[in-house]
Amino acid sequence: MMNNPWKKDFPQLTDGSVYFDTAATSLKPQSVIEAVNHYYHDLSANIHRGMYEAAVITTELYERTRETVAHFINANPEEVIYTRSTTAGLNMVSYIYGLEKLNEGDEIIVSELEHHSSFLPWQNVAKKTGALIRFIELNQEGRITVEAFKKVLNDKTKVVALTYVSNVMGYITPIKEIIELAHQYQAIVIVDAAQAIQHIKVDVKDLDCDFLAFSGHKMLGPTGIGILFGKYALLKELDPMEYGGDMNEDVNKDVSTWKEAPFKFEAGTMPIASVLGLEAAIRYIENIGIQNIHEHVTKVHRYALAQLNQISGITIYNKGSETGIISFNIDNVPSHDAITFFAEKKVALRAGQHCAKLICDWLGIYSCMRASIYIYNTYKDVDLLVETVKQAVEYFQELGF
Amino acid sequence: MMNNPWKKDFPQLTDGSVYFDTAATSLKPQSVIEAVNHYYHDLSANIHRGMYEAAVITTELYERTRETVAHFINANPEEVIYTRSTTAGLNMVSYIYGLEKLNEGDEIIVSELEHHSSFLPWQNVAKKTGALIRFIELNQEGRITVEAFKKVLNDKTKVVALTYVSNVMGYITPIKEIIELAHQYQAIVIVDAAQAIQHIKVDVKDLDCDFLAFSGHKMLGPTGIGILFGKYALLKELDPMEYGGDMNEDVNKDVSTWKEAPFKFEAGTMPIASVLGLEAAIRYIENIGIQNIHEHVTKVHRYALAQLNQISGITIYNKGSETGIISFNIDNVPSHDAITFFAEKKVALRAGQHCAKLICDWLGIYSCMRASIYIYNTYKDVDLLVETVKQAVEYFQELGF
Amino acid sequence: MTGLDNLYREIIMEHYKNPRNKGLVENQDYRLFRIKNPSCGDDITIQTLVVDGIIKDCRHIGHGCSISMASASVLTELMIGKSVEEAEKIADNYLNMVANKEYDENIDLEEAEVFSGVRQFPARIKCASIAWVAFKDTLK
Amino acid sequence: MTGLDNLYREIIMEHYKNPRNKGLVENQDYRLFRIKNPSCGDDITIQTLVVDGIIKDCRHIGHGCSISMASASVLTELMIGKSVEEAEKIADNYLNMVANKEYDENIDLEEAEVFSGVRQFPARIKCASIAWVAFKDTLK
Ligand SMILES: Cc1ncc(COP(=O)(O)O)c(C=O)c1O
Ligand SMILES: Cc1ncc(COP(=O)(O)O)c(C=O)c1O
Repeated sequence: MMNNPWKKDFPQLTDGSVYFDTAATSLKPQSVIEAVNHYYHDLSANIHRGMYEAAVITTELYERTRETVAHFINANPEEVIYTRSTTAGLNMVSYIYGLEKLNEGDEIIVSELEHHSSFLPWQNVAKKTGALIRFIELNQEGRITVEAFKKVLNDKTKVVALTYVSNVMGYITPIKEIIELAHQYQAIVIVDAAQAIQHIKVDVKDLDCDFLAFSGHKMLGPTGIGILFGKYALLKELDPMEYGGDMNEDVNKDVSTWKEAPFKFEAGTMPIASVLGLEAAIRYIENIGIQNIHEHVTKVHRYALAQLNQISGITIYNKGSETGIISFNIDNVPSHDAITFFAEKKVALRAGQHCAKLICDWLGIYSCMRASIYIYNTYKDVDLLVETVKQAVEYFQELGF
Repeated sequence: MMNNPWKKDFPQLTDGSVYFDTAATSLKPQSVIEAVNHYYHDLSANIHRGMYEAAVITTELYERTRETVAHFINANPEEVIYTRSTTAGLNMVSYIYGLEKLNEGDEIIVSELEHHSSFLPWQNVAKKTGALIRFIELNQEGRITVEAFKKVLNDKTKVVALTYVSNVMGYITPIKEIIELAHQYQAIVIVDAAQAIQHIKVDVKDLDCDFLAFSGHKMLGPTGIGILFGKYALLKELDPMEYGGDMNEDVNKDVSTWKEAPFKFEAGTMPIASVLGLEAAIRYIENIGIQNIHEHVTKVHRYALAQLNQISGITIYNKGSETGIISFNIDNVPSHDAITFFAEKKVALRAGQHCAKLICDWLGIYSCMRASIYIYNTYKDVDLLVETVKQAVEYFQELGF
Repeated sequence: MTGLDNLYREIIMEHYKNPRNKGLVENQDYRLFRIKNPSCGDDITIQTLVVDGIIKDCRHIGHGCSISMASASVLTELMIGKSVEEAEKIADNYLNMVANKEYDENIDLEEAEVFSGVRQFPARIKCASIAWVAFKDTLK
Repeated sequence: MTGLDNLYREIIMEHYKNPRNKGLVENQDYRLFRIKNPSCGDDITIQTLVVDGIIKDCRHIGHGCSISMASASVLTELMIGKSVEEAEKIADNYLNMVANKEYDENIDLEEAEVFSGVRQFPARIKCASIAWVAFKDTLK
């Protein structure tokens, strides 16, 4: 632990600052930077349509990445759709499935733990179709439980849209049991895995989820690339959302036809450089092993919690967090006042509602600070965090907050 | 001309191959590669939400790029929406405007010169709303003319979706006159500028277009980023397409509200690295001057055409091309046979339908080859192209094609 | 920590703890404008009564960080009694000052001057601006 | 240009210029499958008549590059008279060969062997495969 073996791979960490904002976006290892660079510097060709060498190589890398992603989440390659981000993927499901299949009176189950990107697309579907949104009652700790899920599940349930890991509380949803129950009612389940994919093994076959989305930039990969997994039987049947180059089979003035999934869902030129960078990110994670990542994060998290628990004058909202996320406030200090103190000390945290206002409402707070831990974080980072928390408490108390 | 002053800025051009496929995707100058690299290597922070230094700098660069783009096309920054690509931008218009505003019997004017990304979204709107698609009759040369446009324009016209420059023919559409006429009928005009932005001055105020879309990757910039310009009065009134993080003002269990344009159209984490790279691309183009680019391309194009015109056994479809695009076939040789010959000689061309099947239908061909010229191309490149065309004609004739 | 001390000046803390003109009144003659900043949870409403081109009353309500709350309080106190024209000039000048843009030092910002420390904290400019932007909208 | 000569072998050109079993028949007993490859403009339909597990007839129509056209012609000639089981084995083996994957050299690909040159042209694998993939679908 003294010598974090991974920290050196992250060139961003050179100015003595410590980074506790992985839940917003992760740092990138050198290998990811180089994969992106390789595309721009050496290839710079479009895919699927070229015959010259750079185009052929690029196409191969692009489709190989699809296989790498599929292997990583235990899907088939034709179930892997490239998107801009988690947000784009979840919206796509709300369009290709939600707006097409739902009707007045149907029910959509969500939770107050949802990120806005998992909740708002379904609020839109509800508004447009007349379907009803139902919230799973969170338990005292703020968790989604199977018991509470059962209470809202019924014959009218058509869609269940839930986060796998909450980006504020860090809890792991018992999603596998929920999916099994939902399927008994012929409801489909859409899993927001944006905060799960970098922390725990995500196995879509084992979960049996219908759709699952995540982003590259939170899992050591580039911005501008996300993955939407969809069960092939669903993808096969559903219409595309976007229309354009490369996704069609035949275009005519009157009617046109589409390629097979996943290609019919990828219109126009996709974020090629970011796709290639995503492969490097997955390779990096696989080389370490997701279990080892989880263990490291858990250790550092425990170490942090043990010390933060000792500090009076702060409130921690998620002591049971399972993925290295710590959400807290300094008592009586608005989070945006507090965060400036941390920024001055070069401790990168995030303050605000974290695009998850419903859980802030549930907690009865306007906003909070969040420290999120990942592989490049060390005990020493935590010591700095803890020390800064202490100083901040003192500073703001003296100011009279 | 002997010493192309820009070629050295493109690190892809080192193995002696010549690149004539800019219309598919352009090469990237070192400054663009470095801007992307700078984000990943030194910043790697998310925008709009962070208080620490990297987050603040990234947010500044991200919003500064919006101003750079706005200045480049003479728009206001709040009229500049970041998208994944031209395709994503054009689809967005078809959703936020087309599907919302059009009704049975309304008419949509397009042309057979459209790229699939400019045509298919409107075919979808027509199918879903009962609106009618009308094609401008192309003139003998395959051009859109104001006269022909007038013949399909009428009181029922609600939307005009046209390409500014055709990616197969290279013609410049008389779009300004068309927009003026369309506005007399209260129709809105959506301009596909994917092949215009890198060749001619695009001035949205002068054109008075309602929407205009283009991609970074065809204008020396990164993949995964596009721009959708929309007139502010329209953007203000229209609903978002995608819902999620960062685009909302207030989220509640029952109803939510959105930020002002353009932010309400940018849901979740956007392709930050590519945005930053796009700014470098625009700077690079502005430094050279779009007029100088156009002159260079025109010179090289004329030089190429003069020689290609001498070769018997090939057919050129667009001798009047104005933007350095040459589409041709070797007589009796399917383009995919021919293209392999060029690939072997390290001459990067493209063969196929170029995502524009309607113009192939119009030309009465299944497919063709396309050479597209840009600033890094030289007379010497052309000599190699011409020589290879000659050899190919001979080779395939000998084979008995 | 000199930077931070520049931000959290005594006057600011005093206004934060004892906000002036807080709470709205029910009166149709007042013009009202509300701004939310969802990423930080700021939510501020400004209410202004203008009679014969003079700001007779200015009130605020909301929640947010100390900078946004204090700047709302300072704003209301400063604006009452000013002409609309003067008020707009002052508001523009203040907004330029906190955004680290050029501003006219001859225009007296009175107590609002204490927010000049915000310039060193680009991420907090919004906090110091939100009430003032809302105020300007009440004058439109 | 030795590579290209490996691709454009005499037999291939011969089939391209004189395609066998070209044109469809109107007969409901035939199974038909069509594949389009829009990026290159290939469009191939294969029609197969199976009686008692034996391929009695196999036909093709379409347009595309010489490799796709010739491979369709070679396919039909090779498959007529084969059992469905044999035919599937041969087709899988052929598809593996052109894709530069492992394949069983003991299975006789007959004239189709000439398409082995495609392996050096990854971008042309699809051209050589399209008819054979369509054929396999007619057997399903
Ligand atoms: C004229 C035209 N429109 C639209 C597009 C689509 O652009 P993109 O693939 O970047 O979405 C292209 C390029 O493929 C084009 O040439
Ligand atoms: C749980 C969760 N879901 C969805 C998202 C949205 O991801 P993105 O912004 O990459 O689209 C995030 C991150 O912001 C998240 O934490």
